Amino acid sequence: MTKIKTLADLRKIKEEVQSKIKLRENSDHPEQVVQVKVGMATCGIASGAKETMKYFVDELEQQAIDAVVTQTGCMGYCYAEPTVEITLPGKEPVVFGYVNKDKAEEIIDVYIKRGALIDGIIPLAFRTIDD
Amino acid sequence: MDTIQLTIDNKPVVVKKGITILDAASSVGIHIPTLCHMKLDDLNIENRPGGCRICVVEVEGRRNLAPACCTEVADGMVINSHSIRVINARQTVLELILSDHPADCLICAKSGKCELQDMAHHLGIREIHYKGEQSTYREDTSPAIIRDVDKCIMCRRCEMMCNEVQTVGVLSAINRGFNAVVSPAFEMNLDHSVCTYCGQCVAVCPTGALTEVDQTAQVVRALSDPTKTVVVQTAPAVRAALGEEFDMEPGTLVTGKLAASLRRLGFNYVFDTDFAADLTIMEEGTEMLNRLSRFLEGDKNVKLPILTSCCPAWVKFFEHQFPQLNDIPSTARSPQQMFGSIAKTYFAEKMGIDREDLVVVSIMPCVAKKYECGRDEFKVNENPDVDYAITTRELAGLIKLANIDFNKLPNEDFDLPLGESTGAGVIFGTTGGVIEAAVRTAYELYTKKPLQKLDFHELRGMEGIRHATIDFAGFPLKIGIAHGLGNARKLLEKIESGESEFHAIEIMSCPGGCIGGGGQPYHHGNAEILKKRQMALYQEDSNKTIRKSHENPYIIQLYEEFLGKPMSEKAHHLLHTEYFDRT
Amino acid sequence: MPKIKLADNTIKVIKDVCAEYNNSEGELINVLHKVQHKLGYLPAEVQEVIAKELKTSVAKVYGVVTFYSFFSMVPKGEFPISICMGTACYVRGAEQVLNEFKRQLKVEVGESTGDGMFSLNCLRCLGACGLSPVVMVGEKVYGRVAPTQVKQIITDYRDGCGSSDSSKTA
Amino acid sequence: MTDYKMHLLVCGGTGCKAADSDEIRNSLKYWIEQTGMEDDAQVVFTGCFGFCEKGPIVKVLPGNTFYVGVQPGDAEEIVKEHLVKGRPVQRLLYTDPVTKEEISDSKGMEFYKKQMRIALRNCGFINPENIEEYISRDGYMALGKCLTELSPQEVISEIKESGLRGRGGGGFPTGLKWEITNKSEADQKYVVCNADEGDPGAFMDRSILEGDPHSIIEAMAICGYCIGADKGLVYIRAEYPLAIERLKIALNQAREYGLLGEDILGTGFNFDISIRLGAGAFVCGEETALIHSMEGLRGEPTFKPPFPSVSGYLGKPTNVNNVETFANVPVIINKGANWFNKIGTEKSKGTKVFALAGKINNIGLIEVPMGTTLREVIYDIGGGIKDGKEFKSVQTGGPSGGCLTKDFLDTPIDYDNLIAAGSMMGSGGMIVMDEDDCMVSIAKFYLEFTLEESCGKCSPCRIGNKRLHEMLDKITKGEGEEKDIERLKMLSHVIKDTSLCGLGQSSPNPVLSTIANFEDEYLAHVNEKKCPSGQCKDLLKYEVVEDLCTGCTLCFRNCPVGAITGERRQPHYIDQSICIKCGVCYWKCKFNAIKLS
Repeated sequence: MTKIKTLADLRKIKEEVQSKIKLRENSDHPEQVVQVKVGMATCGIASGAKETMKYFVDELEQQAIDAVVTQTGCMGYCYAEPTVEITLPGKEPVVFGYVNKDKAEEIIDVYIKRGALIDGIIPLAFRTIDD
Repeated sequence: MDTIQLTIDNKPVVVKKGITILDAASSVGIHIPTLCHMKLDDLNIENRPGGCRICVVEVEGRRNLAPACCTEVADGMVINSHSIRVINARQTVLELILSDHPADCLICAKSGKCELQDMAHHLGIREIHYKGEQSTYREDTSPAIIRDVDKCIMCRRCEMMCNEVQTVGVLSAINRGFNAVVSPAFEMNLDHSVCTYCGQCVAVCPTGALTEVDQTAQVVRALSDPTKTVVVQTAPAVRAALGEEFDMEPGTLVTGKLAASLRRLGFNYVFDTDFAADLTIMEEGTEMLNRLSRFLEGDKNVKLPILTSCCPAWVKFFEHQFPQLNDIPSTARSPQQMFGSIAKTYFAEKMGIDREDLVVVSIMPCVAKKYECGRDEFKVNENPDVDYAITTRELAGLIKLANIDFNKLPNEDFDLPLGESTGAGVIFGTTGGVIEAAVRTAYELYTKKPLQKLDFHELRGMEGIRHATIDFAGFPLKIGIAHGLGNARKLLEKIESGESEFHAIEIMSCPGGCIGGGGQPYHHGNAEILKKRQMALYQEDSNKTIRKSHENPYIIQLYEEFLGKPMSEKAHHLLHTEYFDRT
Repeated sequence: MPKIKLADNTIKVIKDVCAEYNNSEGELINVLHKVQHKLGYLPAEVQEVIAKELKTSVAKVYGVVTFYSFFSMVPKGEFPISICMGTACYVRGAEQVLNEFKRQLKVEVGESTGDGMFSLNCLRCLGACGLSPVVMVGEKVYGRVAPTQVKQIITDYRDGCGSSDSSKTA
Repeated sequence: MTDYKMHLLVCGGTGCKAADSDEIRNSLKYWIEQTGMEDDAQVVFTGCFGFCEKGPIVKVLPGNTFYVGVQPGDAEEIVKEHLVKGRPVQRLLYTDPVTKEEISDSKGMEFYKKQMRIALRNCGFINPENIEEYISRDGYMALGKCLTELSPQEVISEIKESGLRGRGGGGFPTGLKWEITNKSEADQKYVVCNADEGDPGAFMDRSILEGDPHSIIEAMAICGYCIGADKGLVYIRAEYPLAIERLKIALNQAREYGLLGEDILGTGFNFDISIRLGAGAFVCGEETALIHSMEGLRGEPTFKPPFPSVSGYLGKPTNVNNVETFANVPVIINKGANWFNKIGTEKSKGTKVFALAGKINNIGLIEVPMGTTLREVIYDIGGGIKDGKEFKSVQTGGPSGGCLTKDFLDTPIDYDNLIAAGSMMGSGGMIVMDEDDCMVSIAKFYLEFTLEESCGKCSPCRIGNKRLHEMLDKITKGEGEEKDIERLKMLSHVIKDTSLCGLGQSSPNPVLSTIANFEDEYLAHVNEKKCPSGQCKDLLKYEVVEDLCTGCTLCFRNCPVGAITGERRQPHYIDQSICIKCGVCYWKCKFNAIKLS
């Protein structure tokens, strides 16, 4: 990585990353990529988020599903840890709670592969700074 | 000078900017009570943790009460030092402190001199409403100091003295919350620690948590034993402070009454450590001149500067902290030990008394002397040169115990031969005194000329580190003085790094020297008392007809009859010592 | 002063840590953390070495060690058990869980079992309040622990399968 | 691949479940099958929508139609009208209380979204270990803007104007603090981030550091620019290994990208940050204690003034802010003070993160605008009380705060209102208690905490809290007298009035607020020797209900002290003089034959 030396450099990186993400999210794009974010804060990990994440990584690879699995911080739903956010191409993100291996399997089979929702969605109910 | 206006207890007051409410109030005669706070003016010693919360006052516009010792005055401040809210808070806080303090005042060593007891009286505490668990700790007895930590109120004065002033670092606050207390590492006993027994923790402790090991009972037993001859020596600083224990003004010299009281207590011979101080000058001064002349002759191996070695806490300090410098201090024993050694040889022989039948008691302003006289190198066949060292305070107790009306005693003289001394011996009790006494003798021995002026004002004072250059007939003798072990440390570090230019350095462990010793009547944070004691010693010196150690006729006689000459083999054997690496 | 009787390589470990922090007195807490991490605990002899290296008094080091609950002068058990006593855990019954551990292990808080297998401690809020009451055994977090599960948790470790998934309760 | 055209989301939160949402789901499924739409519409359960008072809730996608107060009987109409004919059921729509209009798209009911995430804006969105994701969400833009477009004074003015106050509990205006530190003359200054989150039950700082560490780094650099410091220190609890790890990664990335170090963005501004570990002392959250701890000393507070802004770390001017405070800073710079200060109440601007915990359904981390009521937080976001129990009290402000009753549920939360109500904001722990919680025990619990965490330096805190705890202990053991309650109050006031630091000055708050709000519980303990919540075990009795006891001997075999006697198949008996009230018999009994009284 070369250092960011000016504000313009910083803006450039921002735009590059943003367009990369847009590309990923763009449903018209032929390569449809599923995005999986696993909440990996202390309470998530304590509830087994690491195992959940590993399961997603292994399983999606094995089933040859084009997906990006990343970690993220606490989503705030501590009561329902581990929490996982799934974004199907062209769709709104959906957060699932209590995602252990079984649940992850169900999410892959039912939601990711078939687009059908399953029980245990956590409705997002907050405004962000961009609202 | 910037001043500001404020109101204290409805009184408009104009005070200097930047001072505390405590000082502002005190400047108009309002004495806000304090417990943890202690300030020794001119010595740069202050304990201000703001922890006891006794000095709280009400400041208008403030949510909670303000500690007067820590709060700076501000323009227009309105302060109430005795509103009902303040009084209630102050009494409650004190009740809390008392609720975690043993109520054994009647038999406490500190009774009558205890600041906590005074405070309970002052605030009219009649009942302790909050009862509960009291912290209990193991009592720690060392050769000189007793720690009864149950009585610790966490004022932190001892911790401050031990760390900031003395830089010995034995004491620290440990644990936290209700279990917090001041203690050596691992709650070990003091005698396992690097404690120097300087006793400054004892000198400032407001309660009975830190006291000296009381040996008055042993002294009484020796005095009543018909088979023993008991001789007593009394250190220079004692005569300038003992009067305080009998309600005399600080700085009152009680030399004559002191001798009289000791005689009435039944000591067979009443001698003076000042005699031994003169003897110290003979030995130490000669050693200094020897080293100096070798230095001037170009001897590269000679160790300079020479450091004084009269102070036992100082000796223990460098043995623990700077053992690599063990060959720098003078090998001369302290006056107490020189006295003991001479008493049990020269004097005992002279009187035909067996060493075992002679008991030497010393009256010292110091608690470290208790430890010093127990050191193995100062014993012959297990029999110590000095049997008991008791403090000025313990002596006052003995005098009271023997129903002696001290104030009405006549002035009496010390016995001869070991009771004769010069003005040089007297000033051993204050910072700068030992080196001044040494200069008086060394100058004359070196230049072979009589001194024109005996008062070396450039060596006197209360500054923590002082230096002066004395003209030794063309040779500029550079002298350093430090009192307080923290100041001593600074000079030692300079010596270690080779930056020191001094030829001779005097070090005393206690701030002010022995007048401020750990065994003296409690000064309760009043530095004026120390200054008055110091002035008294200089006055005693100037009253003396003989003011140079080498002119003391009984010292001359001692060399003629017994020792030969300074640094002779016999003198070496009896009056010099060696130092040990204690790390 | 107790004579230092540590093995030479232990002393070297301590000295290396101190040197890593430039033997600076101000880094005392970081040094203590690192040394405790390496040696497991901070016995008196270790504190002596640290004091010497950082050129400070051992009383001060001891004062710091006894001030912070993270530092320990006694070795922990092979499986240190920590009960979170944060408010969230407390109101959800952490005290009963703690009492059950005390009863089962027959130790008080801060003690270790005679066989050195377990030590019992309380700690303040792991921030896993969503799982309260929380118990940690070593690095492993048990959430929503009921007093009735305590015996099983201990047995699992005694039987040597403590880290298996069977004991996970979250 | 099945592609449902429609989804019906049925709230499966505790509140809605209690109101029969299971039955609603079944009915919806039934009518979908009846109308032959099973391949077009899917019914799923969701977690709590957080609008429990209007439950049960059903949401229809697409269209975000939000039905409230749905009954099982409504299922037929929803399916036949909405799903089949595409006509929303008007009578089940939510009616805006102000405009009286029915709202069909929940996107138009933003007000229902009680939460507003500013400090938590990136938590759960970005990968905290990837700086580029932070940059993509305007990361380091605020720093760039400050360094290139604004003078330090202009940045300080912006922060001042935003009305941001310290989120660590004290509520001191952040901009003012920066200004004072800016004005202190010195050759070296420091920015310190207080991440010694010690309040039991508060974990927002940990979450921010774990989820969005770069926001703290960026804000600290901005602060350094404003006050003239090139060194920053994060003082973080050693109990937070993951947060420490993520912060370390973030610091390294920021250095790699040149966003920390020398000549940042070519502006000549230098700034770097190092980490200092706490070691388990709550009092180190107090800034002077924190500074002493960073210096390698016992974490004892010292009297202020001098404030750290004038004389702090190593005697140099030091600006100390907590994590959440810093997390707000980049947003204020990016969106402007005027955007920020429109959120919140008159004197408390912006949002506050709370860690909801205790006897509440949706335990978690929430962020709401200042001025949100406790009721909204507990019921609308928190999903109400667990197991359908009765709300008793909510504790805010941690060990320094107080316990508020249901009378305060409609109090808008801000710094001043909470203090007026006898509690405080603190760092944002919010612990909900129900009917089973004994308020005397809660006060004792907090005292136990302060007792253990008091540094011991000043006498009122060191000894006073011990005595308070002893008195409370006496009361919970049934040994208290009525006059003890008065004594507790008097002593509490003196401790508050005379203690050296914030810890002691606030430690009696839980005692005072529980006495003020739950005096009857105290009186029951001292006068009737009864614990109304049945928590104080010394006031409890475990007894065998003879009619239910089968004599299975399970309790007998499990009693650790042999207090239970009885023959097989005969009712057993508990000897009260031996019983240690451990409760084992109570848990073990399979026949509910052990009762508590």
